[in-house]
Amino acid sequence: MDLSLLVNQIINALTLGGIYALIAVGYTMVYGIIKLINFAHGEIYMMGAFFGILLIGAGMPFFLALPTSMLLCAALGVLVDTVAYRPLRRAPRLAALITAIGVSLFLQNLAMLLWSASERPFPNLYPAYRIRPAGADAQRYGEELLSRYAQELDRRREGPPRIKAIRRENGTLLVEFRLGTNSFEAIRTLRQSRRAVLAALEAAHPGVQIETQEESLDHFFNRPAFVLDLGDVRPVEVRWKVPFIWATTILLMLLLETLVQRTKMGKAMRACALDKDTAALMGIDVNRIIALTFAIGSAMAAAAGIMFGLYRGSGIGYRMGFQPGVIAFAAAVLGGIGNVRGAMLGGVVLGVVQVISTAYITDWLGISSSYSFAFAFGILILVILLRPTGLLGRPSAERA
Amino acid sequence: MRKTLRRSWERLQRQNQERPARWLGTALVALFLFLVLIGPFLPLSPQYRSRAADIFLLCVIYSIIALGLNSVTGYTGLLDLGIVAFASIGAYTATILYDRPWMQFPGSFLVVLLVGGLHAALWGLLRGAPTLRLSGDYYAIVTFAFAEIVRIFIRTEGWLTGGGNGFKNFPAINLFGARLIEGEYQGILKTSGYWEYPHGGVWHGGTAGFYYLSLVLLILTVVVMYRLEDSRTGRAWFAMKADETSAAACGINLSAYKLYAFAISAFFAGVGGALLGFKMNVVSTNVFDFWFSVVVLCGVVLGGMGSIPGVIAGTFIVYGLGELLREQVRIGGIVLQVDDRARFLFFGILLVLVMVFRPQGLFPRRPVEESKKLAVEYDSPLYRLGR
Amino acid sequence: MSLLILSDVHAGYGKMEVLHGIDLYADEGEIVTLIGANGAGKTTTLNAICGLVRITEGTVTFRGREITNWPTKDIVRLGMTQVPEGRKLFSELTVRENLEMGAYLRKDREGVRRDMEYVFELFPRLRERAGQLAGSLSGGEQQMCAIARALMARPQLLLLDEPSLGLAPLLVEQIFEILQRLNADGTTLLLVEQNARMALEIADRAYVMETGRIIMQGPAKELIHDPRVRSAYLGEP
Amino acid sequence: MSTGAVASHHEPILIVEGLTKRFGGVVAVEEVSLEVRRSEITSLIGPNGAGKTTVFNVVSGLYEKTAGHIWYRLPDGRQVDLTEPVFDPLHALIVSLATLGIGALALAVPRLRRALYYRTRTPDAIAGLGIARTFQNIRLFEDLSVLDNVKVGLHGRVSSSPLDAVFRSPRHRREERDIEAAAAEYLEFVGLLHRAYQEASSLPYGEQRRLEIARALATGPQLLLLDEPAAGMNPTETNELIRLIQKIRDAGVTVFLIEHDMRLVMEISDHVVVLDHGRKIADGTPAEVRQNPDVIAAYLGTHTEEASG
Repeated sequence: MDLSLLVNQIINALTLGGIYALIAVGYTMVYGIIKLINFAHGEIYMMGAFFGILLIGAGMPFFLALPTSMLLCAALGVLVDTVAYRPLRRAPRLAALITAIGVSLFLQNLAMLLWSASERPFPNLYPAYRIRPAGADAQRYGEELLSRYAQELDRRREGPPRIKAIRRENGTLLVEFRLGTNSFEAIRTLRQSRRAVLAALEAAHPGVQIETQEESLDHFFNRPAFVLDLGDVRPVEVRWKVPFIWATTILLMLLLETLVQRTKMGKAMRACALDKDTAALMGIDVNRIIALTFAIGSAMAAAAGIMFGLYRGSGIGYRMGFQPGVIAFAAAVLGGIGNVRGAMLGGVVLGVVQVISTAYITDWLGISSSYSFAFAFGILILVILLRPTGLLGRPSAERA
Repeated sequence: MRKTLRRSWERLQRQNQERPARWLGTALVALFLFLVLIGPFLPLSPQYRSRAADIFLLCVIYSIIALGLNSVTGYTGLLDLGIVAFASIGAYTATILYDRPWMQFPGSFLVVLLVGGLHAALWGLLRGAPTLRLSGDYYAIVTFAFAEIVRIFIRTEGWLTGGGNGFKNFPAINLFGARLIEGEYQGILKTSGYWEYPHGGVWHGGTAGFYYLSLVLLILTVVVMYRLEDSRTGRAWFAMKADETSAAACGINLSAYKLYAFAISAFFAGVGGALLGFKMNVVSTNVFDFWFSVVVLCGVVLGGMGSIPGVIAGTFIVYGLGELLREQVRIGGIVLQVDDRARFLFFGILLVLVMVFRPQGLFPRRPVEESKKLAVEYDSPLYRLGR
Repeated sequence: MSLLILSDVHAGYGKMEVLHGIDLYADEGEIVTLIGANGAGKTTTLNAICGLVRITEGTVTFRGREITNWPTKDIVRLGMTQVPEGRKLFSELTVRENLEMGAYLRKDREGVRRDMEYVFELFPRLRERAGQLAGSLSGGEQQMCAIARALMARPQLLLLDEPSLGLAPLLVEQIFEILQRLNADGTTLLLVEQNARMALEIADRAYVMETGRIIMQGPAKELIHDPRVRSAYLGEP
Repeated sequence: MSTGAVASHHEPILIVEGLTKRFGGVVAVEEVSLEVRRSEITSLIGPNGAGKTTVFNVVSGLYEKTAGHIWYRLPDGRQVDLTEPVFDPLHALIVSLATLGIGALALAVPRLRRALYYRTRTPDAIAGLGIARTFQNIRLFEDLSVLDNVKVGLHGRVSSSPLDAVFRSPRHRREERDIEAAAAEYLEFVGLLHRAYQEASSLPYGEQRRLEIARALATGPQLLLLDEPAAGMNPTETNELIRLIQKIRDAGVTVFLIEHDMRLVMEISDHVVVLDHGRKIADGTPAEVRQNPDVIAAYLGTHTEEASG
């Protein structure tokens, strides 16, 4: 077995698991408090990813876009609850579930109408290019080439792909575009400038042998954070975004855990989940607590959506919420639905199961790797049949 | 004593039958039935006529599937989110079988439909057996997960099912010598062949023969469903839906009656799925996906769960509306057309609105049965107090 | 003016009317008890007062304001709270958290801390168990916790639904002593009890309910000697 | 009481022996033994939470016992233990299906067969043995008609299958006729015939109680369990109910009831059993029970000091 592959898969699994866990938390909280499988939750996750890329595309820095998108999704979650679910609080559970499917359909297709049916890449977080002279006369005319290049770009500074900064750095030119610039436009601008610069240089010094190389620079997230040298065939390179995603996920989970366990609001939430009438007798505004639950769950899902986009770098589309949504729900059930810690655990477990089954189990069984999702569903069915209370759920001693 | 009982009983039945006639409703129903009956021959221009025929045919086929779904979701109250599993099992079984050389005998088409239905019913039982104790949400999730597993299987096992692209180009459908659907295949057209109207015009993707066969099957389904409803079985289902505990206390074997419902539901969904496959001349997981289940469910819920006319009306509304939304609308020089996938947007809004404002559906089941004229003989052998 | 006044209250669940016109009042500083058979509508009366059951006709007035069908949280804010039948503790929250929930609407941290001390003094057992899940308490401790939780809202009027239910006689006695002490400290009590004798002994006035109606009322000391009450509710022939 | 000449008529039909039921760690019923005798009215009383309904739920198959036996005398004179597991063919079929046929192999091995395919009788099986019940909080099929509610009660006494229904076989038609007639007769018995075609939920409270009794009678019971039949009734309705219960008893159905209304209990019971905290504390005629100091202390109400002293 290839050890470096295995390590890669484990890193992959844990990252994916963290994302599932973030989504699963929303399912489990909503289920815990109003006993509704919020089918639209996967769509909130999708919306979160879209809000994220749109905000970044509009020039908002990543670290501002993340919380803003979370806030927007929180508002969306509350809106969905108020409009679609609140009128059905006392209605049969089936009615609410069907409504949730309706909301899911609605959001999915709204996203498609608003943002087209094709998948989008995650925006380039650091649209910067390093320009280096090359060719036989690079030594002699390099400096001149770069100055002309800088002038040319400066002239285009106000044009559509807005240039943020042009800097000379030991023999190269560093061009930074404004955040959100799509790389196609940036490269086109660079190419046009190069053509002009080379033409001018050729006119000034006939017969000059010079070229330029434009190299796209990576955002810090895409640079290797550390390299695991396993003494095996090839070392495993871990990019910064992986520890970032892990840290953010853990931070959000800790925040949530503190909120639910320590604050008055969290206690009120747990009280409502246990007994709404009695909670009302304490003076708790039950509807507001439910709205708050939706808000928190939706914000978590939005964070998950952005993390997913960051991790994959692509795949933001109106259908992206469906499968992670289902797997995250499975994770919530696996952990014991209604149990926040269970959802975290379940998410990680299912992430691992999915990646490992894709990589190894299907191979070992001699079946196609497309069965890896079937494994997740199979586990969901088994858990429901054998231990509906989940891994961390407590069997309740009910008395009729 | 018996005589007074008989008199009061008969008076009661008479009273119950004296309902005010509702002319408008009756007229609308009659008009609807008439339109369905002349489905392929609506008096429209040739281009719209075949389009309308197509929509009617789809609605008729989907109604069969919806009635199948209704026998679980409407009668026993268990939410089934995976009816697509049975429709696709039926469709694949029937089309794979029909391709076999030894399946070429008169009436073989009916045989493959039946086998498709039975195969689906078998899986209905297999899925149902372990889930008998589940209720509500958990049952719904299992049905959903099962359907996804079926879909993944179909997509993966290409040697059997054609994989992601599915099957195309089935042989001509030949029923006792009558050709129901031509086998010719025109370019990338999803529909099979074409059918020339006797008086000019062409219908791509259907024939009058196929339409009436489907209609007859729908009518059979309706008859079966009505007969089941009005029987010991139907009462058991409605009782379970209302209250499982007291249904059991009345001597109803919950497991047995759930299994009946699962098998019946899967059977009709399988037959409908098979018809649908032949109609479109293609079976693939692009057609049989999760949203297939959702839209069928949408029709059932919209019409009114548990009500046979409601389910059919709901299905016609949902699919009719869905197909109409595909049409271009010209107002002056502007061409309006709803994006194909965006039709689901309307389904979403529709589902939410119906659930919020009319949770029982548009045409809910009337709770109190019409009295039947049974020649009641008193001193029934079942009337006994004490042993 | 009386603290709480119900006039001609009709209420019920769905289509079923349970209360057919209840007239009742409680003055400041009183212990008023409501006795009657099971299913007479005592719990429904309390829930109707608290806004948990819809009132279809009639009015409830509390501290001079009409609170008919107000949202429960607003009624609680006005200074009334209920110890529900069967305790209804938040079983997966600790005892301390349950008490904090009782003080949910209060903003004065210092006052809440003082009141927490006060209830721990009233029920020393709860101090020992403050960190335990409420579901793990014994029946008597649960009842104490439920009362303590209600007290944390610092109510003017406390509604108690069957506080003696399922408790051993000794514990019942303790609970009733505490109720009297609370009353002495200034809380008005409306007490629903099956244990009619104990209720009548500590109450100032009493109402007797039967099938959704008040059939008798008067000072508790008089009712306790009423032959009808004695035969129907005190188990004397 | 049950000795000598009247024994055959007043023989015990139900003997509960050392019944214990725990939920998790909570003991709901502990070591309860009691007898219900044929053609009598036996009442089970006690404070809330004493475990009365739990006893009913175990007898009617809703709960599994923790320990003890419930002996029941069938109409043919055989005696069976209701709590003992029996072979369940449908369950065997389901397990076989669910395990893709592998489970069927276990049928061949007696020990495995016992472990896998023997189950405690389900409520419907117990109803089939002639024990019917009503519920504390009325549980009608609310959106079915009154007549259909009673027809559902007759379910277990006919046998046509879904196929019979689809093909309208002679058996189906004969049975439907019989069911209709019998349902009408049961409705007449409880005085609800005039309501036959109304929605069950539209009936007034007292009539809903009676409809529930009619539905239970329709299952053809020899033992009828009534769980707080008078709860929420006004005195007039209670009086009618007393007459109805006596009429049922006189028709030969044994009645076992839970009730809080002491007037009803004392007026119609032949025998009263008192539970408190899951234990039986007294047993006897109404007059005996009324005098019992433990009962007065635990339930009928008196000062605690007097009771403990």
